[in-house]
Amino acid sequence: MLNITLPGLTLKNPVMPASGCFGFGKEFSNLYDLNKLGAIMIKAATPEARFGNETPRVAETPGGMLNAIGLQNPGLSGVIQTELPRLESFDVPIIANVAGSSIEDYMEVAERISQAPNVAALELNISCPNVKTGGIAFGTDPKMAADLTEAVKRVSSVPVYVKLSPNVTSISEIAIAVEQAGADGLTMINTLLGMRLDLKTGRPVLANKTGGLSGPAIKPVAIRMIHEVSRAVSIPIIGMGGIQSAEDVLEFLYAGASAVAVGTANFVNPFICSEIIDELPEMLSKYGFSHVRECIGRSHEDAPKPDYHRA
Amino acid sequence: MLNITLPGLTLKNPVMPASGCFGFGKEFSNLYDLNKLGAIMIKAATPEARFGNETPRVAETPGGMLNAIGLQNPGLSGVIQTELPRLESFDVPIIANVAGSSIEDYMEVAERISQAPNVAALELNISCPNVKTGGIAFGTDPKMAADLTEAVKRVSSVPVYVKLSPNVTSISEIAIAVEQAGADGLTMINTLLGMRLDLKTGRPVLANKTGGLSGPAIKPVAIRMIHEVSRAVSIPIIGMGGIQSAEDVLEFLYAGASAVAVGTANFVNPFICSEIIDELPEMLSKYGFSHVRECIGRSHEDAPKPDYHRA
Amino acid sequence: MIGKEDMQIVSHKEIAKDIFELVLQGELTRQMTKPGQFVHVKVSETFVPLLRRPISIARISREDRTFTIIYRKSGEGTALLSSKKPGEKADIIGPLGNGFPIDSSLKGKKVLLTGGGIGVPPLYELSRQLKAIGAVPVHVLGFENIEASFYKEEFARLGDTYFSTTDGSLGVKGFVTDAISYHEIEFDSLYACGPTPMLKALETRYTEREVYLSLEERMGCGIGACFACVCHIPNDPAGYKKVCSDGPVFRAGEVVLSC
Amino acid sequence: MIGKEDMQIVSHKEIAKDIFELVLQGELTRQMTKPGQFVHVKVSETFVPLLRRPISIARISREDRTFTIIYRKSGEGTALLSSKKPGEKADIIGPLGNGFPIDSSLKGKKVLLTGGGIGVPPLYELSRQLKAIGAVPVHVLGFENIEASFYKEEFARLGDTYFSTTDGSLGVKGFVTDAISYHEIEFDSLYACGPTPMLKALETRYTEREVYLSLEERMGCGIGACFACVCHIPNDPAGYKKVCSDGPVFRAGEVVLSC
Ligand SMILES: Cc1cc2nc3c(=O)[nH]c(=O)nc-3n(C[C@H](O)[C@H](O)[C@H](O)COP(=O)(O)OP(=O)(O)OC[C@H]3O[C@@H](n4cnc5c(N)ncnc54)[C@H](O)[C@@H]3O)c2cc1C
Ligand SMILES: Cc1cc2nc3c(=O)[nH]c(=O)nc-3n(C[C@H](O)[C@H](O)[C@H](O)COP(=O)(O)OP(=O)(O)OC[C@H]3O[C@@H](n4cnc5c(N)ncnc54)[C@H](O)[C@@H]3O)c2cc1C
Ligand SMILES: Cc1cc2nc3c(=O)[nH]c(=O)nc-3n(C[C@H](O)[C@H](O)[C@H](O)COP(=O)(O)O)c2cc1C
Ligand SMILES: Cc1cc2nc3c(=O)[nH]c(=O)nc-3n(C[C@H](O)[C@H](O)[C@H](O)COP(=O)(O)O)c2cc1C
Ligand code: FES
Ligand code: FES
Repeated sequence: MLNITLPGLTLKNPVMPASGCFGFGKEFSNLYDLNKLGAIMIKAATPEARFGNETPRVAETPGGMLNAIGLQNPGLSGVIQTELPRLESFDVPIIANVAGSSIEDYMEVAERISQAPNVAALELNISCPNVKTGGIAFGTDPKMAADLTEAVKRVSSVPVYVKLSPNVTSISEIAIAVEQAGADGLTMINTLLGMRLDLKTGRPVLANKTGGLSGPAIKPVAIRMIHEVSRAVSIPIIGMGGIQSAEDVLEFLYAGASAVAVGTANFVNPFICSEIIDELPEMLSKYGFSHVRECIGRSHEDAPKPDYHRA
Repeated sequence: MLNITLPGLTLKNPVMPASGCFGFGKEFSNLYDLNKLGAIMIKAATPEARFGNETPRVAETPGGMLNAIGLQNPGLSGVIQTELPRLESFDVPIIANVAGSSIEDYMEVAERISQAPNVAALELNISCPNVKTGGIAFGTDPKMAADLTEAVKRVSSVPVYVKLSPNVTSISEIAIAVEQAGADGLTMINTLLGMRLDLKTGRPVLANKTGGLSGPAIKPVAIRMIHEVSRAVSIPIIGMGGIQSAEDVLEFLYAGASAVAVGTANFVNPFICSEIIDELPEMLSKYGFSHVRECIGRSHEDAPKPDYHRA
Repeated sequence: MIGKEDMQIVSHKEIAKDIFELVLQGELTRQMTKPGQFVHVKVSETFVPLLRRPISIARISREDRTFTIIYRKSGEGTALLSSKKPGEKADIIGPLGNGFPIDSSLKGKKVLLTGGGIGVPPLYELSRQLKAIGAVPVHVLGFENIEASFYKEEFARLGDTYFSTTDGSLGVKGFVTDAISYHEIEFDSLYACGPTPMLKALETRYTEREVYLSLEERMGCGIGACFACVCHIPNDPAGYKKVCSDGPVFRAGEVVLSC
Repeated sequence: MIGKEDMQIVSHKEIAKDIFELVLQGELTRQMTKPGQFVHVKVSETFVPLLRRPISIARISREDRTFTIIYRKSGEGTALLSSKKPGEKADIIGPLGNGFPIDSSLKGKKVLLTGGGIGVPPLYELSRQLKAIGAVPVHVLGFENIEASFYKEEFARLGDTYFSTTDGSLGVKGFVTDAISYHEIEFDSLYACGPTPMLKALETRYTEREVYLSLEERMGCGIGACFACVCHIPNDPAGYKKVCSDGPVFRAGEVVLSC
């Protein structure tokens, strides 16, 4: 009652860890059997290895947290040679998060990483708020987002999902632009731009000054954006933003997501994805569903369901 | 050590209730002496009386709440004839929140209400997410925001503050546009657009479907926007978004606000403004300040302080 | 006068399935007068959940400065509240709203008090006060089932008391209206509190009598400032009443019952 | 193996000004071996505050499946933790990180354990284990003042123990380095935990000896997944170590001490 099929992805269940919140799976593989997961969204890869921003990189906020990791990663070669092979022992589709400072960067990473045997789809990170170049810049301009999507689609061997930024006036506008540019799906939302100041020094707590806000605090923003975008486009959405429980998963599916990703909650409870997957069947029954598919988009009374939902 | 002077406003202290979270003061006048307040931002007035949206109009979210009141108010005449006179017995400047569906609406309200004897400034509400026409539409387009500001400035007898929406790609762009159009100050932030779904019905909890997210959850977003905008413009900012304590006030001042407004917290603790004002002097001393002015903009090490701060 | 106080929890117990009786002590009790008023309870020390919870005052004891609330543990907030222990404090705002009207004209009159589920608690103080001024309270109380019923003897001590339950496990099977018909209860005026469909049924049925209804609506502030809890009034599109400060008790017909 | 468990609070008391000793019981204790490891503590049942708090393991007692943490009540999280009572549960993840290296080569060697403030707790289990293998622990403990000092006798029972305080109210006035100089302490290797400036001073001073330092950094996950807690390593711009999973204990020079 949990399986979902999306472009490039045959998911045992609709729950996967969100990019940047699960590393490359290594640490969690010591805690539970990763075969349980619907998929794994691995940490962003850039062409070159990056240290990222200076510390402090995280700060707590009411019901949420700020992070400014800054795309620290071992670089494309490191990911392909070390991280991805380690995940081959699991029967779980990998969604590779692709980042960079220029269209060429994205194309380079997308072309090579999409050829890795266990990479089933790409997630174009055009919404990272924590880097000076690239990242969010691509995600806030429909034209740039579309151009990038098109360029990456040309070189990718697997379906391409575009990760949308919530820091925009009209998220539907960006969603439509990337759909038209050939995106196979959307993932949303990335973090909201935020800041916290230290009362003693007066200065920002994060070395990077601003950071990305995630966690329960942003859930209502995510729900409304997914609700809106799922009406505006007909490609599927993987939803995220503050998910902490099986009930939250249900709310995201109702809003119009076809699957979900769990981010920050992995830090609070490293077993959370596994626990949510265990709880899903009973919770679905409790609310009268015999399959997760039935929940998708239920908040839109009159919305025609996109094709892949009818399958 | 608490007084602050801003265009049109001589404030005993930098703390005032935010619009829509204090009605027209009547209920609170039974609880404590309103003369304590720095100012009062009254509920939005539109030309005609409005019922607003259907109920449910509020829903809780993690660390925040959604509201979709929909600008319920007794109309311009009602406000001028009944509500404002009742506030005349207090020695507190009133900031009148001006709303409408068209430029003409705003101009009509602004012109008449700015002539009320106790109205010291206007707050142009171009950011209400809960009405179908007007409201947020004016707040997400720099050109429309500027035109509206200019039109209102022409007819207003008092300084005009423009209330900015956080639901935009670049809040500085809007801020700069309204500054150039003659705004005397900014108030920010209004609520973030959000949604909550009912697990049993699958439908939105709010009758209006979407609502405005306020409360502690949005504080980091408010801080980063004020931090950014206070560098981009040289008119003063009245900051708001999740303030619950004297410490929060300090954080907003550090970010670059010259005064603050407390919204949602009035619902949780109707005495909150009074309590915060009582706590301010000791808290300022604790952090080594002898006047609130010294806190303003401290998060910007190298930022030249705007003129009015030097006064 | 509305006040805010960290009140002492004197006792706190589960008196029926998921139904808790909480007795609080403090100065605020002195302000409590009319039955049907409510308090706004902060259920946690943090801002999760953020808002207070409105709960009716079920009994006022001015002598020992205590008052009682009775609530059903349903969602997150009431679950948190139910974990509080005697000796701890609870942050209370109150008394809020306007209660049921009571005056000497009711002396000797037969007053029917009808409540459904968690609408029952405020009727208890109401009945006590009615009895005190010489009115004759009669109670018809509706519950889900016998396990969820409470204060049966307490009400019986104040006047005739009848029951209805959805499953027939106590009293008449059906709604309070069924119990009123079944027992052919006569009365001069009617005071009711409970789910809106119940209030609506009563309003439609007893148009000839004096009927007062206590409403529920989702609240923000509880004091009349946020406009979360408004109801329409008949024949005036922009007109409204606020359940928290104009109500929660309204004369039948005063507000449109759909909210 | 890292595990997660709702552990039983066996005892919880304030042992110095704002310093709490918390003893927890449960299966997780069986996984705890090396001194210098830490646990990640959930301080509230809600998501405020959201993140866990890293606290060092101060004593492991495998016989009765208990372990002890000692923490200073400083911010919101530790304040909430301090209100938990014996009999209640605490949600713990652990053991985390790599502790201080201990092996038989230390037998008969003089090992100086130096801690500042809340860097002192992990040294207690470390000292116990060193003594158990026949090493000779010597302690130099720095505190703000005598009121904030703790476990003085406990350490003294394990070996020579010296103190420094900022105000001179206990031991040498100044820092731990002042106390080491004043007492002319000789040692073969040095294990330290405390504020970064202290660690830096020790690292600079004792370049000839074997020195291990336990670092603190703000954490997200505590298990190596979020990259919140990274430090630079010398001579490799993109290189890094994670304090939570590669540390918190590093050999002097292994990481750049500015984080
Ligand atoms: C004037 C008034 C008097 C009341 N008296 C009582 C009483 O004596 N005993 C009792 O058990 N209950 C009473 N209620 C209902 C009680 O307020 C709700 O059951 C309670 O708020 C539910 O909170 P929760 O956190 O458990 O539920 P949640 O579902 O987690 O609450 C979510 C939000 O919805 C609101 N909400 C949920 N249910 C209701 C409801 N039925 N009415 C209004 N708001 C609701 C909550 O206040 C909260 O803001 C009264 C309500 C009102 C308006
Ligand atoms: C490996 C390790 C071991 C530790 N062992 C101990 C111990 O045994 N005893 C003890 O009292 N303290 C110890 N600390 C420090 C302890 O984690 C902080 O004092 C605590 O997190 C403060 O939380 P708070 O909610 O009281 O403060 P807040 O200021 O409210 O915390 C806000 C945020 O900052 C983080 N933070 C604040 N101070 C520190 C700090 N010094 N180091 C890391 N993060 C911090 C918190 O975890 C939280 O995320 C250790 C820290 C680390 C990294
Ligand atoms: C510490 C941290 C690191 C993140 N790194 C990435 C990243 O590398 N790429 C990316 O697309 N999103 C990244 N994100 C965003 C998350 O994938 C997710 O979109 C966001 O956190 C909202 O979900 P949540 O509230 O469940 O955490 C990161 C989030 C956090 C908290
Ligand atoms: C119930 C409610 C009603 C509001 N009504 C108005 C309004 O009429 N005009 C306006 O400009 N802002 C209105 N706001 C926005 C607040 O003034 C404030 O900008 C926002 O809530 C953020 O501050 P807070 O987090 O302290 O509540 C309203 C907010 C709430 C919660
Ligand atoms: S609850 Fe705020 S006006 Fe009634
Ligand atoms: S705290 Fe997450 S990697 Fe160290």
